[in-house]
Amino acid sequence: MTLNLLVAGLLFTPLAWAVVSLLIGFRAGRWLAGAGMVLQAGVTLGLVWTLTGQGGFEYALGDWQPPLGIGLRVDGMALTLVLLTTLVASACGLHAAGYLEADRPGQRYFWPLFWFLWAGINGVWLAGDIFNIYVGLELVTLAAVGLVALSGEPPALRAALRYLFAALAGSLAFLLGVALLYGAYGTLSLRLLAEAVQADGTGSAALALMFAGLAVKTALFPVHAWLPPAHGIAHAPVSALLSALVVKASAWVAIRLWLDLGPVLGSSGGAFLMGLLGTAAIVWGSWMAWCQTGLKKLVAYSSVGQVGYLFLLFPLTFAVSDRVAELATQGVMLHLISHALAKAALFMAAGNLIWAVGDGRIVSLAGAGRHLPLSLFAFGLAAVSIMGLPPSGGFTAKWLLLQAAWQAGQWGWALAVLVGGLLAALYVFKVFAACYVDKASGDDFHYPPRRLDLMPLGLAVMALGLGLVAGLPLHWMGIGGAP
Amino acid sequence: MSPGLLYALAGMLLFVMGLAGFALLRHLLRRLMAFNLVGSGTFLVLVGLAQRPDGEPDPVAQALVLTGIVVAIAATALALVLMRRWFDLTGRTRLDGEADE
Amino acid sequence: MTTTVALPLGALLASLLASVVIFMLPERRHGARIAVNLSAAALKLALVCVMIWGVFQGRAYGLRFAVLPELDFVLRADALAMMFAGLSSLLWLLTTVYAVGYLEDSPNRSRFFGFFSLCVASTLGIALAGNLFTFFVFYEMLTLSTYPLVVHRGTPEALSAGRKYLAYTLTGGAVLLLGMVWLQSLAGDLTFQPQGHSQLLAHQDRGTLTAIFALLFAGLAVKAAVVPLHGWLPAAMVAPAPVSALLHAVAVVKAGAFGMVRVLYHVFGIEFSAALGLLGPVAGVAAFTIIYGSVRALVQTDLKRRLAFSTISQVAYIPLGLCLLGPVGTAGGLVHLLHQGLMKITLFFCAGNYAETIGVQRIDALDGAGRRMPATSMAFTVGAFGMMGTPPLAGFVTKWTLGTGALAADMPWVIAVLVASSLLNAVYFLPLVHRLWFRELPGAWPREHHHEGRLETSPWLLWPPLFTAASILVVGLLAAVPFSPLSWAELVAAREFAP
Amino acid sequence: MNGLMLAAVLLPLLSCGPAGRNARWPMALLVLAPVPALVLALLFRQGELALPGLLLGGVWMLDEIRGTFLVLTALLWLFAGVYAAGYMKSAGLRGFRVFWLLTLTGNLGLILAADIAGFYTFFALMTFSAYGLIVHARTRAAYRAGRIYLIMAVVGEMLLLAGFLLAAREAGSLMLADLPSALAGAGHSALLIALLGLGFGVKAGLPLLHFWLPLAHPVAPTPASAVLSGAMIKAGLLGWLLVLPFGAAPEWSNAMILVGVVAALGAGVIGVCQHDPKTVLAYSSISQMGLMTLLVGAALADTAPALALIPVLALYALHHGLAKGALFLAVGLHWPRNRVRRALLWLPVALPGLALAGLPWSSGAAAKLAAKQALGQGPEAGLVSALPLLMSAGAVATMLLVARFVVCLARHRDNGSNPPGVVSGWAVMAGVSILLFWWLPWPEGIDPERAKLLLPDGAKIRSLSWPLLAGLGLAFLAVLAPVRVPAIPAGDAVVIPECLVRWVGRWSRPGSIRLPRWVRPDVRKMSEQGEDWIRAHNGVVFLALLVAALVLLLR
Repeated sequence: MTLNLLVAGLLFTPLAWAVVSLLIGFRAGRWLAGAGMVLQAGVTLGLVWTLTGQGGFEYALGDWQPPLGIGLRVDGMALTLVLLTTLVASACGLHAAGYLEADRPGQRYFWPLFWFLWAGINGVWLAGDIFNIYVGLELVTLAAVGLVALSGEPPALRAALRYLFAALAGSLAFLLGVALLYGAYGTLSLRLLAEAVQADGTGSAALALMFAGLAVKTALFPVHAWLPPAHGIAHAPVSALLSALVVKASAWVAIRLWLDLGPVLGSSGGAFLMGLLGTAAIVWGSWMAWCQTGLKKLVAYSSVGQVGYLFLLFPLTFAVSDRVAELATQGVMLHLISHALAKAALFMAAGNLIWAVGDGRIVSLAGAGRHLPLSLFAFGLAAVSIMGLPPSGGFTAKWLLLQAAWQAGQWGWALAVLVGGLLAALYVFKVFAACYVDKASGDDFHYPPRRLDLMPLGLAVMALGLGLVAGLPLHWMGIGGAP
Repeated sequence: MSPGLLYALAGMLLFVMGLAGFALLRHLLRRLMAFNLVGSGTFLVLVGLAQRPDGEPDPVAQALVLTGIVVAIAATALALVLMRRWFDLTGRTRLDGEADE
Repeated sequence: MTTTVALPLGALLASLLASVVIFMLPERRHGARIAVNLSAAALKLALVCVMIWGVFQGRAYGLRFAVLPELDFVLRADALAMMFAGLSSLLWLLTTVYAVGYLEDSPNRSRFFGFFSLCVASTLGIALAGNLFTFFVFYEMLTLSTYPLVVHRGTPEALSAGRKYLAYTLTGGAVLLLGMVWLQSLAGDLTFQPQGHSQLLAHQDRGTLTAIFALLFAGLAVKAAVVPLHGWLPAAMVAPAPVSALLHAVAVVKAGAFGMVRVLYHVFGIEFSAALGLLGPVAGVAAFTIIYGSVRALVQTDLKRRLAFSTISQVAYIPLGLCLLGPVGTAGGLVHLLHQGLMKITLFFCAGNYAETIGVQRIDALDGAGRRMPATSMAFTVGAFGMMGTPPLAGFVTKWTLGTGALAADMPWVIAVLVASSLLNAVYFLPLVHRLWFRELPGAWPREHHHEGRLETSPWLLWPPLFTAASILVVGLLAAVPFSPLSWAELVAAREFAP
Repeated sequence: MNGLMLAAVLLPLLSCGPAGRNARWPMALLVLAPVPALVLALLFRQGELALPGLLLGGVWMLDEIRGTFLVLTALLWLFAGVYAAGYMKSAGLRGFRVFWLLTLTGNLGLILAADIAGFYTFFALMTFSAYGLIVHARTRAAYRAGRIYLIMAVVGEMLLLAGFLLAAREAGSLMLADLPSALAGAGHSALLIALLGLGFGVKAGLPLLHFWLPLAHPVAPTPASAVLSGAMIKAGLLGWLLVLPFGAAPEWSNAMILVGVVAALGAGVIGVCQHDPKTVLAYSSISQMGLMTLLVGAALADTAPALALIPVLALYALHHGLAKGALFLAVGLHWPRNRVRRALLWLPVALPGLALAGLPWSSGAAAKLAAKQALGQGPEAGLVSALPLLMSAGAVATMLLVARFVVCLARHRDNGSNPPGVVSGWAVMAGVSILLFWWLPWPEGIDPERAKLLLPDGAKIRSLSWPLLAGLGLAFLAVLAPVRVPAIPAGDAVVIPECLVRWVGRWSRPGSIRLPRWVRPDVRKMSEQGEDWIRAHNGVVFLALLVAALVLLLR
């Protein structure tokens, strides 16, 4: 009974909040959001408590058994991500409550879309079958597109439309893959599929379609072009939400599919291709980030680069020893988490900085270092994790990935990881250098409200400290699913 | 060749056509139509492949397609809203042209 | 919490928390900031002194916890760590005093002192780190906290120097990380221990070990400014004088050198390193650096740049000493870690005084400065003669010990390097001293600040160099007494060669 | 005793303390500072003081040789100090005093130090502080002399450092006393002897290491020149006496003798071509040091003469130091306007010079006779057998130099009255050199010979006098038949490296040649264009990815 309440609370109350807040507008929505976040936090903690007590389990929603019902897979990994979502989404929501101007016309859609997004993401983490993953992803996509278009200005609309088209193409490719798998094996459950699949053409084709689709949604190079405009144009807390969570949702689906089906359906060529694209993403994304003149665009391109690391999982878990696979999985998951925390902090801090100097260009930051705003501090702490320097979570993730690459003898990926860190430093310090430029004239610096600084600061500190307590999330993630 | 397979192949064809249109077309509405074509193709594949040996239709497949259609409609609607606003504000029917921002 | 854990942690937190508090303080609260800074520095020095005493008596301090299943965060205070920690704490106090005077009435002091404390916290962390991972954590923290200090002035040169600094050090860090990962995958997490882990490493492939060492060394060499990885150091001269002083004396370059000690002695074990044939190439590189740095220093016209190249040359004595297989050479290398710190910080303090008080930065503008600023010039002279290895100053003790060590290790060519370097040192330092004392001021000073009182400049600026100059003399003169740097270095070195 | 030893070194050091810039009274410290050392040297001949905490473990000691050198040094500095107190103008007085006292500290300390580190420390202190004395005048010539002095000095220091390091390793000890045996038996004793020999040779003014002497002496204030030439260069000799393996390095003997001959005669030739009396005296010092080098060479060959020669060398140093000091101090005198008194003054001025040339009944005669006597004790082999003759040739050269000095001084002198300090300083110095020399404590080895050396027999007087007369004759010839003196610049061969350096400097100046700027592609713009292309063709890119994934996964 408690479990029912917990799961329902996690997945369905956000939908309820979405509908209600559509009716009451932005201002009142804040209060509702606050209440909702408390509830989500409680439910999440309850589930984590349950998990650590009794281990992972499968859960049939409303007691409708699969295949017609919706089966949830509640295991350590999924719940860790749920916890992450609760953290990051709450921070973004709180930030948005202060950051967004309530009187803009499109703003009343923010809370509904926010809650839809949250529900969708939780759905993706917990979904036990591939069709519900599809539904969850679609929900996330549509909400995210709506959030990007929130301001209703032409650039935002263009970015949103690009995003929508790209995401739809990806969704449909994914759906076709689902269809092929269902046609071939007659089941949608990931667990059953993992047992049923054989190395045949249909399965591999399905996997290829799904990966291609997920690659678009994750903005893997070279199908990343939709992301920077979308994340760059959206409001800062929205960008934070999108970069931290939305992109991760599809990436995580790819990871999960690969871990479950890859050993049978995968090929070293495919794994290599994914790794290669990941590397290319790291290099190209970081490089393009450095080329940017707008602060948020820079952070957005940084996301393109950072998701590249996630795809190093493919070569590092295919046809290698269990030890290496474990290390690589841990590394990638840790990277996913620390990047989510750090990138959300980065976007929110960037938003605050833009608020403070009144301009989104990097050169406008000149002199910001003198005022020593907390936002800059938060930006710096988060950047440490993005660059993968110790003691951040990003570093520990890198450490694990490097260990994996080294022990697998695949040194090239290790090199990619290291070079990626250096390239990240390139664009991060571009921002800091700009802050240190001494501006002789005109000091119109508006300190953002303190509470807006708290959210990025909190997340950044978490990202930074994650490296030292990495054992804990890794332990949680190790808690398996149903026996 | 069973009818199911035929459907599936037809669906695949639609999928590829739609995708080609998606890649080649620039007009927003046409791209949306191409997307719908891709969607329809996918649904055809789904129902076509999911035939039970006894010839009975598979209820799961039906349910999936139904859900899929709902999602597709929602997406189409969102796309239309955005396009219309885009057209209202800029008077243009395509996205490319001047650079972003 | 027992003192075992509390002391190292407290020393680390003293500067870490000071930095946080300083960041929080509003810019205009100068008095409070100075109070926080000085009390934290004094507290830290006291804690480190207590630890030094404890370590001398054979007590062990430290803590350890697991970050990952096979990766520990280890803090450990051994004799070597205390050497570096002592230097860092002492010089932090002095440099803080100096910086207070130097940055009087300049903007952004909150930022400056915050990062300054952070930088020192990293240095202490490096000293206390008990394994490569922990070392790396603080090593990178040092890189990050130093950058804001280098670009502090915000001028285009400062920014470009900062870029260069990062390009070098971050790449070095990446290379170091690669070496660490490789080593870890080969042998697991290696805690630093006297005489290294040679038994563990002995059955590994020699080529692999050599490659790992090359990576580790290259990564550390960037910070230690070993030629050809030294490019950032002269550029970083644009930083304010206290920063340069700290950078050159204790923080960055020493971190690299200290890391080399750890890798050579406490990871590989010096005798095993010798068996692997690592010492010859390292000594060669160090020797080349010594000469090259000196030659480059010759042609510099800017005082701080000349000092920077001199640092490149001088720091390389440390790896050179480390490669002289035997307790004497090791002691020579280790003692230079301290001696060079004292000497170089004196020189930079003085260079800062000239720039701040009479606006002189170029060497040819120093004529007659000895008359205007006799105390500063006296300190500078002591530092310069120390660098040349003139007895009875600290530099002589180093050179003598190194030379003796080289002969004990049967590497007499090192003597030639020492002599050539001293010669070059003389060639680029003596003209400076000459200008200070024996030339007349041709006109007015470029930018003269008059200070109230009888002293030639602000007392904040004057006392630190005088103190360090005096200590250069004292550590040289009293090299043979217990607790002198030399005795301590000999103590450390003796443990590395115990049978 | 110990207290006296400490005071001998510390009093000069502590006297450097601050005082008004141009205050006159602290000049009294110059006189006071060497007094404890003098008392120590006159009262004691044995003693040891251990200072274990100092440097690498310090030991100071006093013995026969050190005692003699200490007498010389203390006396010379004392009366030169008296002289300086009167002589120095008020400008830059404080600087002069500080450098004077530091140099003095170094000079006294190095005599007392028995450990390598201590010796080297004081040696360096003396070397570098003397720079301040040399460039005191702040003229171009002073700067040039200072520069060359410093270069030579640093080269010397480095040779010494290397030599000491290697020797200490061989000896396994940090005491100077252990070095000679180590040098004798060492594997690369040749290298060690070369390093230490040349290192001290810079101070002692060996040929080609001597450049600094004729440049530095004329520009330094007169009392400084006196101590430089009288006491400081003896530090080089003392170094040799302390570290070289006497009697155990015959292979070095001939080389050393040859070098000594070149110095003794070559300096004479170059010296007579000079015009400044102080430069002439500087060359005379080189020549005299050459003679001492000669004796050192002889002592290296065999043990028997070595034992006899070492005290003789100390005596020689004592004589030369005192005489040369008196000569230098005389240069700074103002001459009386009265012709008769002027003529009378020539006697005490010239007498120390004649003593250098070996005038019978003078200190020089004592030193030369003692040397010849000691040489007679050894087997006469190689160049050693030619030594008496070579020494006589050296005496001729010395006589010529003295004559040249007198001529130059006569040309340069100016008339006027002298401050009391100058007169008394010079007068006592000359008195000590001429008379008191016989009552000073001599090294034990030749102490009993005093009477014999003071009153030599006829043959010895003849052997002493003929070079003297020959030199005088030559000098008269030169005056009568006015030959043009060839123009040899002071510092002779140093002009060659100087020209070389100037020439290299001119050509190696940072050129104005700049490489043409390469046309760099605008990578950033190209990246942006690439990104735009990807964005515009996102469908195609997606298809390509899809196909690639399909192909690779389907194998």
